[in-house]
Order: sequence, then C-alpha cells, then structure tokens
Amino acid sequence: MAVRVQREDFDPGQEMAALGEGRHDIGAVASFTGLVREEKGAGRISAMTLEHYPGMTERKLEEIEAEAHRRWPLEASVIVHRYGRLEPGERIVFVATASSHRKAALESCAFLIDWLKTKAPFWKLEEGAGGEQWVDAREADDEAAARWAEDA
Amino acid sequence: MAVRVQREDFDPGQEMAALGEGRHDIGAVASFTGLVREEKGAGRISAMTLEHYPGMTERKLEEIEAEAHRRWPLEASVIVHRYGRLEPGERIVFVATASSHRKAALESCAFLIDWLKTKAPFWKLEEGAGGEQWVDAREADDEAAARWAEDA
Amino acid sequence: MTTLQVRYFAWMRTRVGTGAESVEAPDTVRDVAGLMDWLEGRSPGHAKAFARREAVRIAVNQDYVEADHPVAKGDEVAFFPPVTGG
Amino acid sequence: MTTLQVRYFAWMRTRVGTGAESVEAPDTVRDVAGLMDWLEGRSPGHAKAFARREAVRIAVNQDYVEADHPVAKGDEVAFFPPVTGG
Repeated sequence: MAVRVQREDFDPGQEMAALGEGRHDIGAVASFTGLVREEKGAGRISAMTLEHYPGMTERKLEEIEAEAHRRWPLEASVIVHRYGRLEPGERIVFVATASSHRKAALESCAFLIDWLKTKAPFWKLEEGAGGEQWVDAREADDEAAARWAEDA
Repeated sequence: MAVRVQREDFDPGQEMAALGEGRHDIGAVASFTGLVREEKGAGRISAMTLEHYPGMTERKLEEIEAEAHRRWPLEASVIVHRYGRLEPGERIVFVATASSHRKAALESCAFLIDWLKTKAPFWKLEEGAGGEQWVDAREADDEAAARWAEDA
Repeated sequence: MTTLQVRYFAWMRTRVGTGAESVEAPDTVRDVAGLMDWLEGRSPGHAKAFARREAVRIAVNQDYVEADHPVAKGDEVAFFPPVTGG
Repeated sequence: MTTLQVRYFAWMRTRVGTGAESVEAPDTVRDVAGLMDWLEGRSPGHAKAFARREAVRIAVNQDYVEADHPVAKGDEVAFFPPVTGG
C-alpha cells in the first residue's frame, strides 16, 4: 500500500512495475490514469491548478486505500495524486491495484478512483477563455461513488 | 486501435504513453495487465506455454476491440497478447483504453479482458509438479463475459 | 473563549481572503453551525463565503463532519466546497 | 471429394498427433458434424480427440461455428478445446 501527493509528474509504467517487483503471486494489475483534457468546442487550451488540504489528503487517500484492501483480496496498490498547475495532456492522478484475480484488480481500481473523486480534498481551478473558475462537483461523480455503497 | 500478438515481452508504460502521444483529448486511461502467477500451496514454480491460432487470433482481437469502440466513446485502445513459454512473474496480456470519460475507459477495459478470455483462440499448457497439463476453461470466465451480453 | 484553527479552501478561501486563521470564539459557540454563524460576522468576505451553507463542506481535525459536530479548544476546523479531484 | 485444410490446437493437436492436415473428405461429408464422424475413423488418435464432442470447439475459415455448419472445398476447419488465454 502506498499513497503519494506530489507536485511532480510520475511514470505509470514505473509505478506498475514497482507493484509487482520481485513477486510471483500477482496475476492481475489494473490501473487508471487521469489526465488534463483540453476544453472541447472553442479549441482553447484550459490549464488548471489543483489545490488540496495537506495532511487530510494523505489521510483520506490512505483510508480509501485501506477500504479497498478490506473489500477485495489485493496484493498491492498505489495512489499518486498531483497538485499545482497542470496543462492539457498532463497526468493528474494514478491508481493501480494488484491481485491474484482479475475481477478483484479491476473492481478495486474502479472503486479507488470513484471514491477518491468524492472523498479526497482536492479542488480544481480552471483557466478558461473567460478567466479562472472553480470547477463544480459533478452529480455523476456522486452517483459513481454511490455504486460502491455497502448495504451493511 | 492496435492489436499485437507476439512472443516478446512488452512495456506497459510505453504502451500507455503511446495511446496518449501528442493528444489532449484524453481524460482517462484504464489498463489491465495479466501475469503468470506462481502456483500456491506446494510453493512450486509453474511455467506455462501459450499456444494460439495465428491469423484467427489477430482477427478475433480486432473484432473484440472494434466491439469496444462501438459500445463506448473511446479515443484509443491497444491489446497486446504474448504466446510461447512464460515463467511466473512474466506478463501475458495487456489491454488499455483511452477516453474523455473515466467510466468509458474503465468499463471498456474490463470488457476487453473479459471477452478476450472467452473468445481469443489461446490455450495454456501448464508445467506443474506432475508434468504438463492443458488448463481447463473456467466457468467464472464465461460468467464474466456473459455480464457484457447485450439484450438487443 | 475557544481557540480554534480555521482553514478555508478553494472559493471559500478566495472569498474569506485567507487560507487559515486562528480565532478566539466566544463560549456560546459549541458546534460548527454556531462557529459559522459567528465567523459570518467577521467580514463581508466571511459573510459571502458562508452565504450558501448547503454548498459548504466541513472537516474537524481532518475528518468530514456535519454542522452539528461539536467544536473544542485546539480543534482544526476546515470549510470548503464539494471536492473535485481525481 | 472435398479438399479441406484441417487444424488442431491444444489437446486436440496432441491427441491427433499433428497440428494441421490436408484431407480429401468423401462427398457424403456436408457439414462439420459429418466431417468429425469421418475424421474419427482415421486413427486411434483422431478417435480419442473426437471422443467427447461437447468439449470440442469449431472454427471454419477462422470464425466460430456450430457442428451443423456446412463445409465446402478449400475450407479451413479448426478443432480445439475451449479457449484459456488472457
């Protein structure tokens, strides 16, 4: 288990390789990478700045990761989230999960990114044609996270 | 869209980087890597040999990939599958999908690996303590693939 | 008096005009709702920040809580809009 | 006579003893089921390979088909167990 919050870019290939380093009990690695996407339409570039709550961010990410390990039989996992100013095409977030089983790896990876989006204290400030604007939370993200609610 | 069937190893990081190369319309990349897992229990190493049906394999993988693009709004995708003799810890298969949207990338990635497992003509010959043995198809794989059946 | 560390993020921060302040709240402030009522009166920026309470999320000592959560001396209380990371 | 390219994979291949053979099937062989009946008689290995028909998967010209699929001159007919890749 590993959580990192950093300004610097990261290397998804290296992160995935580190998960399985010297181990032979991993049959499946699932990963998700989130990137800054250029605004459609006007063709304008929109960079963004990610603000976060140092301390609480790491804590929440660790809680989310621990929850994934509680729910699925995982051998390893990693969450990396950047903050600061990011331009279109740049990586924002990376999560990867490793398990003996494909289903556990795939589901827990989706769970991590869905939960992270509604629970980790990050806020996006977008630079658009009309100046800077704080991004609104999306209902679709709440719905994606709600999918993982346990009845218990 | 890209499909490769090869004896050589591949680099997941490089494959993912190639998907997004010079593009700013991709917000999400999901990936799955399948690896040879050591047999549990006796602690014995079990290498395997993957046989395939040259020609039909590529064709089926291309069909599966096209199906994913029909079902989800994907910007790019890649499927790499190895054949030949592989030892524990070695990579077998890699699929990655890129989309503007996280849900499309995650779902289509799971779809690709689930369908590939029941439709691509590969067969595993395992080397265990008791000699060589052809791996039986798993019901769980059929169930995973059936999840993606369309009612239409 | 209750000494509290208050933190603001995203548009809560830009409205209040600072990311962190140490405040001495009167003893009548017993929970986060009371703290918000009291903070609102500190400046026009504070008033604007707390105008739409339903849009404000709260953490006390870095855990999410609701407005009825008690506050005690030394607590770190953070206010921010719904998160938009990932 | 119908000239067919027949291919075998995995344990079908090891039982038959070859991965590919060109056969001249009699005109009575009209579909894959008929071809399997006829192939079965070619050797003890063939007989063993086709003993459990429900375990055999079929492709004609590299597309999956059922046993009632017709076969025609020049077809590539492949027999193999359920796939186990990925």
